[in-house]
Amino acid sequence: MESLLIIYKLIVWGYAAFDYLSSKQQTGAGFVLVSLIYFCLQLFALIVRHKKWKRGAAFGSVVLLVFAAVLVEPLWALLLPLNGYELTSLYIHRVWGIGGVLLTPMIWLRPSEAKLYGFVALFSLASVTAAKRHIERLEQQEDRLDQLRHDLYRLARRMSEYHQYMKQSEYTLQLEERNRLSQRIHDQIGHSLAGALIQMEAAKRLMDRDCDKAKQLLENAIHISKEGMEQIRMTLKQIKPPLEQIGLNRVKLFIEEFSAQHHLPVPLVCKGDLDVITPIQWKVIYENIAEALTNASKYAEATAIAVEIHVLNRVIKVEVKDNGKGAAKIKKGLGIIGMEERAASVHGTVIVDGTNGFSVTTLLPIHK
Amino acid sequence: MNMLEIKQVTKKFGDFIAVDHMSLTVAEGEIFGFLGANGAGKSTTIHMIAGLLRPNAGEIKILGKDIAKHRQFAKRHIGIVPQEIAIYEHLTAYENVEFFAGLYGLRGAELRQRVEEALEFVGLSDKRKSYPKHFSGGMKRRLNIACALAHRPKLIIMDEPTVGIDPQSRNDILASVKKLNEMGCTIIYTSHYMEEVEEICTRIAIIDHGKIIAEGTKEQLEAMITDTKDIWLEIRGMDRLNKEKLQSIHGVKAVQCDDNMVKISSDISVNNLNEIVQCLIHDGVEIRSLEDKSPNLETVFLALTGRNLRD
Amino acid sequence: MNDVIWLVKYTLKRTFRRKINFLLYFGTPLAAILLSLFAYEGSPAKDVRIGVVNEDHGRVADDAIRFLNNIDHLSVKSVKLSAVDDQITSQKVDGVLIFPQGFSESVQHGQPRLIQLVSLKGAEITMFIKSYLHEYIDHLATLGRLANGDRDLFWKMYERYQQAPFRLSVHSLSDKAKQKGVTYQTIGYLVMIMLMSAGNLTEIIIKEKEERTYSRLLTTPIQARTYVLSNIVVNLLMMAAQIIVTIVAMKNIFHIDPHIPMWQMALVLLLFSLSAIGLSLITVMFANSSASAGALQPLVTVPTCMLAGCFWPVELMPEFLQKAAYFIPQRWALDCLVKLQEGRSFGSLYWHLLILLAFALTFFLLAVYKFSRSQQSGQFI
Amino acid sequence: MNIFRIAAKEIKSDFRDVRTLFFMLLFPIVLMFILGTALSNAFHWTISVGDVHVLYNDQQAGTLSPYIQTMIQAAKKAHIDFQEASDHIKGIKAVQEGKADGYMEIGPHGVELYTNERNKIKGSIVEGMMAAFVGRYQLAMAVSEVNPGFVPSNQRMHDEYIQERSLHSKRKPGAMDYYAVAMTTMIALYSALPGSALLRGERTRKTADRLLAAPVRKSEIFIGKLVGNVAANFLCVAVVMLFSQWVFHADWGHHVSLVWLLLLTEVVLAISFGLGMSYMAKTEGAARTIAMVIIQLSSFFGGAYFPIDETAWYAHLSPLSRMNDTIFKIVYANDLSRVVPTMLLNIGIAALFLVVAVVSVARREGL
Repeated sequence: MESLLIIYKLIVWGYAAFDYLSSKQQTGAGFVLVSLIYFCLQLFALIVRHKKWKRGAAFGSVVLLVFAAVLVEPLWALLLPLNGYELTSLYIHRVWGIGGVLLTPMIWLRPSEAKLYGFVALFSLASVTAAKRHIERLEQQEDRLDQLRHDLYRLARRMSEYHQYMKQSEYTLQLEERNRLSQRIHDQIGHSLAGALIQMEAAKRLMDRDCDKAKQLLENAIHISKEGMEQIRMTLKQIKPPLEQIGLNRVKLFIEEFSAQHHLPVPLVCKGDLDVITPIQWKVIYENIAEALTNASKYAEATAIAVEIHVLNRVIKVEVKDNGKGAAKIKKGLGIIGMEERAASVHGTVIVDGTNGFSVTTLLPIHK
Repeated sequence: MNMLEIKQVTKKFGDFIAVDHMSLTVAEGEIFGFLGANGAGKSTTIHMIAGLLRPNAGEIKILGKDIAKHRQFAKRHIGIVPQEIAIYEHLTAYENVEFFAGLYGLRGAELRQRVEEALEFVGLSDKRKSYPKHFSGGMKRRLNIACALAHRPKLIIMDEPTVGIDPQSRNDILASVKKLNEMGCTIIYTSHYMEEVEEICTRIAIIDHGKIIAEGTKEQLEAMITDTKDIWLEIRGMDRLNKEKLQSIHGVKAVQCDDNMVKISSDISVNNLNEIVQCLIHDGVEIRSLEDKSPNLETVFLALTGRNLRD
Repeated sequence: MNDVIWLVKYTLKRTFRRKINFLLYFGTPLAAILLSLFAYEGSPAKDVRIGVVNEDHGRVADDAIRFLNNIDHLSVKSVKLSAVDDQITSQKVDGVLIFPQGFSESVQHGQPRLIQLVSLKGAEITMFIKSYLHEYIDHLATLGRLANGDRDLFWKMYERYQQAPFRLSVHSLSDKAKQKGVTYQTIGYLVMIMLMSAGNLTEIIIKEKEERTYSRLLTTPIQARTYVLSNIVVNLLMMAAQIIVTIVAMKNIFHIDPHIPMWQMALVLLLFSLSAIGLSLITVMFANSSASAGALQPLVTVPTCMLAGCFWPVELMPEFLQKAAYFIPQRWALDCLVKLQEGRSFGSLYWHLLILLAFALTFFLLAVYKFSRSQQSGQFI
Repeated sequence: MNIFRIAAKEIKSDFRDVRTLFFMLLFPIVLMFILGTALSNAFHWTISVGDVHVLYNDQQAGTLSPYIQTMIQAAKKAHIDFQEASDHIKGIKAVQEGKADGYMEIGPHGVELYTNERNKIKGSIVEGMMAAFVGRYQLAMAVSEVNPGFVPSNQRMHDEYIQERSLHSKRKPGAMDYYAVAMTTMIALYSALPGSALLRGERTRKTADRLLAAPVRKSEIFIGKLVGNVAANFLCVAVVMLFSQWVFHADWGHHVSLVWLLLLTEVVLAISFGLGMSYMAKTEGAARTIAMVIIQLSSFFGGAYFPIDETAWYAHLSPLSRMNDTIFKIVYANDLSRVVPTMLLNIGIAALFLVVAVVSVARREGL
């Protein structure tokens, strides 16, 4: 509707402007200024939301057009019907009424002008009214659609709320369950220990009087304790003392020396079953660690270097990692190539990474 | 015959070594996954296989022929799905596929049919006349794939085909990769999404800093770092649990019970989950939940390199 | 308000981080001055070039040619008879005079042989050559008739005639209209540069939108309105700077006297800059991508500047277009300056100033309208 | 065959790019229309004169006055308007400010004429007129000195001394004709912009990999893209040209096919230039900027916006002035001598840039 009216107005204005351009009239100031003010008023009416301002702009336009038609260029009157429609439709609702008002200016016009004006007025009246009706219907449908959309949205939201609620309760249940679990473990171990204690206490008292009974009680206590032990065993991991080995000792020795020499903390961590490492692999590991540490002390500006020997299932991972400046792009020096060659001799690879500190990882396969 | 053989291939960009003496073999009919972090050298390797880059050293063979000598032969049998979407925005979906297929020497009715097939395959048949700029990310990705399919390559190389798209499209793409494989295509698939690679690839190479640090099936890779997998079961009816019977199941190494949680450790190379579950059900044990705590490729990568796949 | 200042600072910093932008925004106005100086050096007024074919080689003919040659701004060159037509049609010369054989002799007898004047049809320029050459030969013919065949008498009178004490001396005066012309031309170019700059600066809005930094900005407590306002402020600052650079450079470096007080010129241009910003805002609001804005911008700027007379005086154009030009704000700014140069007082030009303001207001309202519409539908901001 | 495919794709996508169409079609046509109509008055090849205003100050009062009055009367017919000036300073100022075309002071020993150094033509009209006037007086003096009995008759001899011949001859380009040619050649030069993105565009779009992965030779890609782009841009140029011919009725002469050929070589030149630039400059933006600046300068000095004095030193720097000159020679002088040299020069320079591009492409992996 809005764009339709704009286009109507533009066409009529364009007609007037073209007529003015082809006329012999000399100064353009008047026409241009009126055009600009007219545009401003129209745009203003489109932009503002308040009814009062819209009405003011519509009124202003009509006044401007009347003045312009009288003083500057009679063709401005052609825009009157459209703007007049806007203005009068605010006050008069009957189409005939509006039409009557729109056609009144014909009285003051010369016959030839009146004809054109009347034509434009009737045309605008008919087309704008039709368009308005059409749009009203469209708006009604739009409203209904909006209502439906709103309902849909509401239902969807309620659904998601339920979903949220379900998740929440699930989690709460989990927490409760865990709580109960730990409580029970505690209760059970405590209970079995307490049970064993009581039984043993009783056995001690009975020892002299009823040896058999005491024995039975003790048997019970032993059984309860055994079960308890089993439970505890299940939860606690067995810690096996590290196996002292030649290879490892040599690495340890070197690291200690290195650490003392460079005043750097060099922690060594070993994980997994070191027994599977063959002597030849130990040699490669030792040399690569030595090389990597030397490199790190030379270039890294690190404050700590960590060495890790990790025996995985099929792979031994040896990592020397510092917390220094690292290197975005790694240039392969002789040192790295040497490490790679050593690793390759036992079918392993070396990964050098400089993104977060500098790390040299040697991966050696385990052949079982 | 091996689809692809790479021997001691090295590619340097100035001082930077992108691919470092890489060797690998892909057999016909495999879905071979390249798994590695960004910048690990996956794309460079792929570009060398596709003939976009020339290796500084080493040899690449497609179907037994050295691509340095039989360039056109190799290209004809490869379809590449580049990492970035490489389509012309001013050509319609149909025209994009048609253009690229035409470059592989397809003509006339055959060309039209193949283009239709390719579009059908990625589910863009009804969009054939639309321009890609109106497409969603997933549709663009699918078109990107279609452009590599119409000439029916034997080897399809997909370089991160699922970057930045919604889960639905991603599943579609993974499904179509499997389907392509069933139709007889060998596929090289790179990704830094561990789950994707795990899901579809028959064999996987983990690449880091231009080197293959591990290669094999998913199980083989996992076996590298450990030989046991743990299954955690939450059950009801602990008293009915028969520990001995469980332990006698092939592969089971240990069974630990605790209140209503059971942890069963077993040999990683043995798939005995069914048996375990059957055993439990047979004894009238009710399984409340089951959690598979076995290693995955992510943990493998982490264990081997000390870094995460995605930082 | 603080937000506006912050955004202005940030936009300026970003713009001038690229040093080339200094050149773009402040180098071009200087280039415009150079260009207009250059345009006023050479092109419009040329010497009239006359070719001469002298088949006579007599004294009278030679003197006649010398007579022509002595006239200022008339360059005479000799031409071969065979090349006459070609020289004219290829516009190497504006006309050719052919002195026939025996011309000098015939003059002595008072019956000069016909000189041929060859020119392009409808070439006005040859008319005046014809008129005073006619006059000159008429004088000689008169001498010839008076001498009535007496050679000595003829030559005696001829000598006297050629060396008469009553002489015409011509002084060429330096041109002062040129400075006004250069000023007009410079301002014409400046107006276009301002429009282009405004276009570039406003395009930032659309670029930021495409780069998604815009939506990020709007997640901060900055309003869309504030953002656009800051862009307008940047535009205004930049244009004020351009105006000042141009005027100062014109006056102090190139020593061109615009014949208008500086502040008046600056004020008119500043008023126009509002329209320029409005216009660029509209193009940006209507274009949906930076690519189409980039294509639309010159398509709006260049033709309107041409019509408005930024590159040549509007008087050259057909009347219809001259009148149409009044629908372009550039025209009013330039017209205002011309009127000021002609000596009209600033106060008497309120009509121009009013229209410039009205243009700016219309453009801004149109931009706001488009802005509010796209905001409603969630398209733009 | 692959070349053809790639070329066809180029043409297709170029014509779907709104920006290309905007720039390559609408822009020149709009400019053509505006320049052609706006400057239609100003575009007489012959210099128009118009009314001449002269100020005079008769200081010797007497003997010469009747002569002066006759002259003024006669001059009126030739649209030369004399007005008496009050004093020397005002007269000179009027001339300096261009308000009068000449100011003269008539004294006992001659006429002092002041003209404006820039207003050459009107100045010389006044000067010529005064020279004739002074000549008449000199004549009278000369005659009276030698033979006081003779009185040079004041009445004009009706004899004609000058015979005029007009060359109907060759047609003159009107404003629209001029700008039709100038804009068409200018827009052909703008093909350098798509040229600068020709191969780089494939790289930024990542389709370069795809093209190279296909069993197509680099040379095929290169030639295909070049041919396609030349064709697409030439098509644009052709549309502009035909539009000017059919809608604006611009004159393109009788050797239209030669003009087409010339334009084709120019498009080749422009695209090769852009292509070469894209390999010489570091970034795509830089290549574009350089190309743009050179196009603008060439347009300006090549007479795209207003005719350039062909004697000026800068006139021959622009490829456009050469093109325009050659085309005008064809259309208005039937002179075809410049066609082959111009074409060869275009192709030659294009070849230079192409060599740069080919060498760069051959040396790098990828496009």
